[in-house]
Amino acid sequence: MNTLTVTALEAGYGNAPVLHDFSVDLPAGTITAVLGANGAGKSTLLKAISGLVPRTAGSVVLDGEDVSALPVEQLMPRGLAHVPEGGGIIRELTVTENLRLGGSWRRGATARRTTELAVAEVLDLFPGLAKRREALGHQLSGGERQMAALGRALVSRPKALLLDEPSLGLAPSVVAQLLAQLAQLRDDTGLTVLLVEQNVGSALAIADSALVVALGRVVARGAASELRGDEAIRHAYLGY
Amino acid sequence: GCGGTSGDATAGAPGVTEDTILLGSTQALSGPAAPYAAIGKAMTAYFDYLNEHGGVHGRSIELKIADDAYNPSNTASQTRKLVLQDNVFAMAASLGTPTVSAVSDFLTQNKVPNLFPTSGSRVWNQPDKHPAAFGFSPNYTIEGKVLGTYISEKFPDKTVCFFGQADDFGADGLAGLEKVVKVAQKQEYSPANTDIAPQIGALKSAGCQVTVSFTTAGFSALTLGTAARQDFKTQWVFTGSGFDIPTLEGFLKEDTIELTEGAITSAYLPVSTAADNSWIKLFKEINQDYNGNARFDFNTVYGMSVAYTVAQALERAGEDLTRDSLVDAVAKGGIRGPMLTPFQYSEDNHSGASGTQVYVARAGVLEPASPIYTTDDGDGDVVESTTPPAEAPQDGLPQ
Amino acid sequence: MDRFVFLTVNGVALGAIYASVAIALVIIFRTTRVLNFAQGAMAVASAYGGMAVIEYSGSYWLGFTTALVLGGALGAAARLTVFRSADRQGHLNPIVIGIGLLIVIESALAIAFGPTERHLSTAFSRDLLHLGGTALLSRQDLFTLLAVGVVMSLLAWTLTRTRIGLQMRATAFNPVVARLHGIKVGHILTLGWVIAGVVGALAAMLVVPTGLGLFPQAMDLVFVLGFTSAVIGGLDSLSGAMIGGVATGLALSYASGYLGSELTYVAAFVLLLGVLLLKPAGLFAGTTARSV
Amino acid sequence: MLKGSPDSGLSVSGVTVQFGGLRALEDVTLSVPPRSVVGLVGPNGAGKTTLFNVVSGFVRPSAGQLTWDGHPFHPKPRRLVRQGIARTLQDVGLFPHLTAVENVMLGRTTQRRAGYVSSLLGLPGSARDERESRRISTEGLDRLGVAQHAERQASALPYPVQKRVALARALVTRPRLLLLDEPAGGLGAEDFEPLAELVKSLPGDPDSPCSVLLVEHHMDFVMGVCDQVVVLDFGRLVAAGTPSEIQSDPAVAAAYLGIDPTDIEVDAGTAVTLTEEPA
Amino acid sequence: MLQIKLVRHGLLTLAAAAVVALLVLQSEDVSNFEYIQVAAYVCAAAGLTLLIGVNGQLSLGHAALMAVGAYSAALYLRSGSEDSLASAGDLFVALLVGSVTAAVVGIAVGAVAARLRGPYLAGATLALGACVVGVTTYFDHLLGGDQGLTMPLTEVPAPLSAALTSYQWSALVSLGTALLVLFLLTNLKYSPVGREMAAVRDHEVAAQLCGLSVARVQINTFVVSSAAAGAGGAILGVLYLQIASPGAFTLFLSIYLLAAVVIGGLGSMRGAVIGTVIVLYFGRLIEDRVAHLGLSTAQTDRLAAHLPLAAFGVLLIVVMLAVPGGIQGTLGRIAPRLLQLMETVGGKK
Ligand SMILES: Nc1ncnc2c1ncn2[C@@H]1O[C@H](COP(=O)(O)OP(=O)(O)OP(=O)(O)O)[C@@H](O)[C@H]1O
Ligand SMILES: Nc1ncnc2c1ncn2[C@@H]1O[C@H](COP(=O)(O)OP(=O)(O)OP(=O)(O)O)[C@@H](O)[C@H]1O
Ligand SMILES: [Mg+2]
Ligand SMILES: [Mg+2]
Repeated sequence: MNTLTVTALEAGYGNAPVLHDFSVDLPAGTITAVLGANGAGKSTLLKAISGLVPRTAGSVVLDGEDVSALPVEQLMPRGLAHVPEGGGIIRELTVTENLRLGGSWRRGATARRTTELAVAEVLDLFPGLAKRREALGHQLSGGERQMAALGRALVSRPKALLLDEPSLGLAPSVVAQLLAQLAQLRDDTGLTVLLVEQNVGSALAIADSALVVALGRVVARGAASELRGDEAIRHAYLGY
Repeated sequence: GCGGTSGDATAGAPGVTEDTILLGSTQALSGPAAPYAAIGKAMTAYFDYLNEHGGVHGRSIELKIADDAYNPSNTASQTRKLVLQDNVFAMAASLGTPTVSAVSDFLTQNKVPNLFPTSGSRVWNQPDKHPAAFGFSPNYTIEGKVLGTYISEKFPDKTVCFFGQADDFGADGLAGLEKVVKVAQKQEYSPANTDIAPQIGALKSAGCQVTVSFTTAGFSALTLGTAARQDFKTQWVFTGSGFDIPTLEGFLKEDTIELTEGAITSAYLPVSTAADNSWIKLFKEINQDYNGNARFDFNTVYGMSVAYTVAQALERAGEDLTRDSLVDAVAKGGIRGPMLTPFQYSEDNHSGASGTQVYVARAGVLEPASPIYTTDDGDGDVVESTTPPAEAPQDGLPQ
Repeated sequence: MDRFVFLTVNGVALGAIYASVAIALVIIFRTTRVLNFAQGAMAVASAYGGMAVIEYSGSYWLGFTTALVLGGALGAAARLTVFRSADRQGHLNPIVIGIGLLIVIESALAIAFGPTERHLSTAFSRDLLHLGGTALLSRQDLFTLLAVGVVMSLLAWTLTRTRIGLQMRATAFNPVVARLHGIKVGHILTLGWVIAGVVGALAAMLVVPTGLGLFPQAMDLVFVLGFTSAVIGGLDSLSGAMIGGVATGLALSYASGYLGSELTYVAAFVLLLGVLLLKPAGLFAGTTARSV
Repeated sequence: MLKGSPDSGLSVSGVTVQFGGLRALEDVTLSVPPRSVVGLVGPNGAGKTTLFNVVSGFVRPSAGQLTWDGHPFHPKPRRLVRQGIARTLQDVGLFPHLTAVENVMLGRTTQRRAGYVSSLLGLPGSARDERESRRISTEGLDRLGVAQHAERQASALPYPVQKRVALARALVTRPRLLLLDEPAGGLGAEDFEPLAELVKSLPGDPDSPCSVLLVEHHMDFVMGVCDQVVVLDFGRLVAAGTPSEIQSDPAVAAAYLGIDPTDIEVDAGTAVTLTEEPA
Repeated sequence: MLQIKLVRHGLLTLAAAAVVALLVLQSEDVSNFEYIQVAAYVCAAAGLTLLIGVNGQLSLGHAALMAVGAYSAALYLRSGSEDSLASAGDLFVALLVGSVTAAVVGIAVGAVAARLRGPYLAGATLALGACVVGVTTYFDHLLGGDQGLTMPLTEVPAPLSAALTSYQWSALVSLGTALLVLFLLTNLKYSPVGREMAAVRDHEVAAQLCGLSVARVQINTFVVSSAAAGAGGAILGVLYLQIASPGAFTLFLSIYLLAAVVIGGLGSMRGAVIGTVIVLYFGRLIEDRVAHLGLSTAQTDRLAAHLPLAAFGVLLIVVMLAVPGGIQGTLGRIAPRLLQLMETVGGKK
């Protein structure tokens, strides 16, 4: 079954459409990489799915439920987490508070405990972050911010995760670690990921399938391994 | 509406026609000084009464009130509008010292009579510089001298202190007081700061036995309340304009009688609680019939009194009304009205009335405690007034 | 010495009042990043409601409660009407909108209740209590200190220790990210306004009886001093607002007592400058932001 | 090469920086010789940007000295360009409401001759000054291939163009040392090549030769352009040498490249190899 | 480019001056008197526009700087012989004195302001604005306390006295000064100096890395802005109020100036003019409309007294909600579209 199904999506800013007839299926427990040049519309795709950019047509189905009409704030409780470009760490909150934010939508008696547990897990996952848990967001280095942002999304225990260039500004070791952990989460918990990356090689290494975007349209899609081997696509769209 | 009057110069003077006289006045209808708006209303009420009873020389008086919110910038523009656009004949009882000061040069330049600004300042008495401006109430220096005289007779050996607003109001009052008695301790307050506890505390520690307070009504109430709270017992002496019992009642409510008991004040007009006074009777009737039975307090008495006096000046100026004839009529002297003492108007004195009477508050009513005194704002003696106050005319119309 | 003690106590009692205004401003600022210039006017409007109920029913506490409820309602109403879109428009538009609202409210109050001062009673007696011979504070002063202290602690606890508090802070700093995390930003903002409205109304109920009484502009200058207090404390800090309020109260009391009443605002200004020159983001500012 | 002992470049010795309880840099010593490109690499939070902040005067070290042009150096951000050092920021740092060319013109602030008076009065002298500055700035944009965006507002430019405008702004100051903080961050692979060419050409530039200190996480970029590479980890300098020496240093591999089979999975290893594969 | 811009707005200023002269000569005394106020506010609003819009520093205390202008002009004029008229020369010097003194005060305020950001700056300047009354009362022997300092009237210079009424003369001087201020500030805004102000507003760190001293740029801007406010204050005091008194320079004046700047459209000198005119005239127009609703005075006088002000408040809110970018920005956005619309409509015909 698909965790996330996006069908015939059209979206843009003001009266400038960016995405055209965009469809993508995310089977449960898979990682799908979205590749493409700067300005191709990758970030816009994620924003349109989570509702940050208004959709003019098409539908988004999350875990069997049509969420196209729901406002942004109702998606995280339904299992969709979006880590925006740059991470969106709140500069004035501490690392721990930022992480707790990922669980602040939970209500009820066990909410607090569940969140604290998830926060602890994330700090285990990123030991670098654990050392800086009382630091404010603005004090963090670029890489620490990315880790905190990903960690915060994980605290919500999402079914589907939209990740926008998580490797931006990260050291190779961290990128490797991060992606490895993503793959691990997919395998262990069945997490479904839509991963936007400039870092084509790394992305394809962990992705199950991938699509290539140009000018707001899907120009190629397939299993990650196929795309990795496809010389023509590599030259035309991936720039190496 | 005043549409018909402007520019119609049949009678030779701006704002005057066969059957109307247009007067202008700037008042604080909005903003923090808006409580004084009652003065303008009382003036209008008196003119309505007058107009219904024949007006002045067959002309009815229209009073155009413009709101300046007690901001001199607005006074400047509103007064120009009244003079240049509406062509008012004269200005009557505009409110405030800083506000009217901002237009006195303009009015003089345009030869517009500036009758009776509502202010106890001495600045209106400058016949050389402002030949068409006349004060109304006794200035605060006169009041200070009278109160000082009373204190020196009644409480000869007590420590006398002073509490006043940190501007000319307080300074002029203190100047008058100091001409007569020695002041042991002086404290000032700024109207922008309602915490006067430090000042009252200082007066208390100075051991003040008699405290003269030149405060506006709100601050008089605050003074009494703060002193009571600090257990500061003194003989209070208040300036008349800040000690009108109905006004204080608005602030002090059920504590009014207790807190005001025994306090001394002075008055230059019949006090609003003097039920038997002929003027008060007249004004109460007018208040009932023409002013929607508004709260009958100092402002009401003041407004009607000044309106009466303006009407009297117009009456005396005669049938052929011009600005010069109005100024001459006032400067000639002889105008009286409800004022307890005569005005001092002459060619070279444009200050208003010259004296006041001392009162004591007893059970929420002001009772006379001295003869009527007069003096000047210089070094002249404080003497008993020789002319008794005028009675209100039977018909309430200016003589 | 006696005078010093007297002025100090007087300053603290005054300061508690400025602190309550400061807290109201800080709450809105912390949750919406809006400086609400209509805060004072809204508080006065609530106090008028309270006064009307006290006059009608004769019960102070009924009126007091009414004022607080009204304050909350006005806060919600302001946020849901004129300030609705203001969240998204930088910090200047809301200031102008606040000024417009201030003018409208004050005029409306003058129309409804007249421009003259109205009497507003206090919860407790304002007569000074004698403690070992010297009279320092009244029951009402104690009530003020207690009320402001309780409100401050309650709010501080809510903001730092609860889920809603975290949501409020996240919303203030980054509404988009907050929405992504399932926070109903609109509701949170409204909640901030409601709380500020209630605290503002409390401030008005405490401050008005100490002044000339209730009139439409009764809180104008108190607002300026409350704002000063909030800035001294650091606009993001509730305890800062409290300390800032007391510091302002003391500065005013000393200036008025030792130098002259006309210098009170100058004293507030000098205090503010002094603090800001040493700590440009207020006494309780967090660590200075990393800029690069 | 104006004054001092011209060929001594920048050197940093024994620099330590403390933020509260966190030691961001500890006894770091390195130098940037003239006409060289030095790469500064290390894991996130290692202190690379902090070191830049020390060199550009935003952070005062608690210990250590700097020398520049053979003189002891106490940097202040606003004096930097006058002393021949330019810096780009990790987050681009353009003036969003100004146009691209205005952004670059601000790089020439220190050459402005027109003062307040002539600016107030709009005197012709100031207009001439302005024309000259605009010409130079447009050339600067052209050198980076973005002259066609000159009149667009900076905030509306695509990210790669913004990065180039920022670089142009740094270059028009005619620096002798350029500090580049993640110049390739966020750029697609297609933009790497021209950027690398540019950076490589700077030390040999005939009219204003300029050495470069750069922080970058894209290892292929770093290896391609740098003469020397310095590795920081937890604020400490752990290795320095030529790119090939660094790549073969096992400590570096563990600390930075993440090739440590014991705690990272096979997939991750592949990821790293892949990043290194092209170029 | 730049030169064209400079020449263009030099010409524009001349054209505006001609229009203004015609307007003044055509107008009644009352209108001319109001132009003086408009001119005074425009000067201050233009200065505030530079400060807020171009440099990004907020001031809620510009009325205090206007007060400095008014008082210093008053002190200068009163230093001459007491009762005589002030000559045209004295008048110009007084305006200059007002402007320069305010600029000097602006150095001190600006030095403090340069350390503060956003709401902290707002708080500090608001508190500054609240000091005017205190300072004038405390130094009442010098500044006349609550009543202020009256000023000598100014005379129309002899060669013009036959042709101009004193109001026309005052309006010409005031509006001329305002145009000069607008001209100078516009020059500054489009000069390298103006660009540096904008750079500091947009990104302080990057500005430093371009070799700018953020504090110095901010202080300089504050000084220029104060000088403009001082000129406005001097005009208001000398030519409009003919008195310098604290009641005219309240917090509300500062706030009205801010409203004018924001309503007009931040950062645009034309916006400052439009905003001022709206705040002054449109506000008054509504007030007059409301005042003429024919509310009977007896029962509804409270309504009649306060409705105009309420209407003004509503105006501020409505303008801000309808055109959040300010009028000038909206005109800028609408005008090309209107043109386009007209073209397409024309094309179809
Ligand atoms: N807020 C915005 N307003 C208007 N247009 C925008 C906005 N954000 C992005 N765009 C435009 O939408 C298009 C797609 O942008 P998007 O950010 O989705 O690209 P991307 O593929 O994520 O690129 P990058 O790799 O640089 O992040 C671009 O042409 C961009 O200019
Ligand atoms: N102003 C500051 N206050 C507190 N901590 C700081 C500050 N600046 C940096 N740090 C801390 O110092 C450490 C080094 O930060 P720095 O930004 O130099 O790292 P970096 O090497 O540039 O990392 P990245 O590659 O992720 O950008 C980090 O842990 C960061 O949180
Ligand atoms: Mg993107
Ligand atoms: Mg960094």
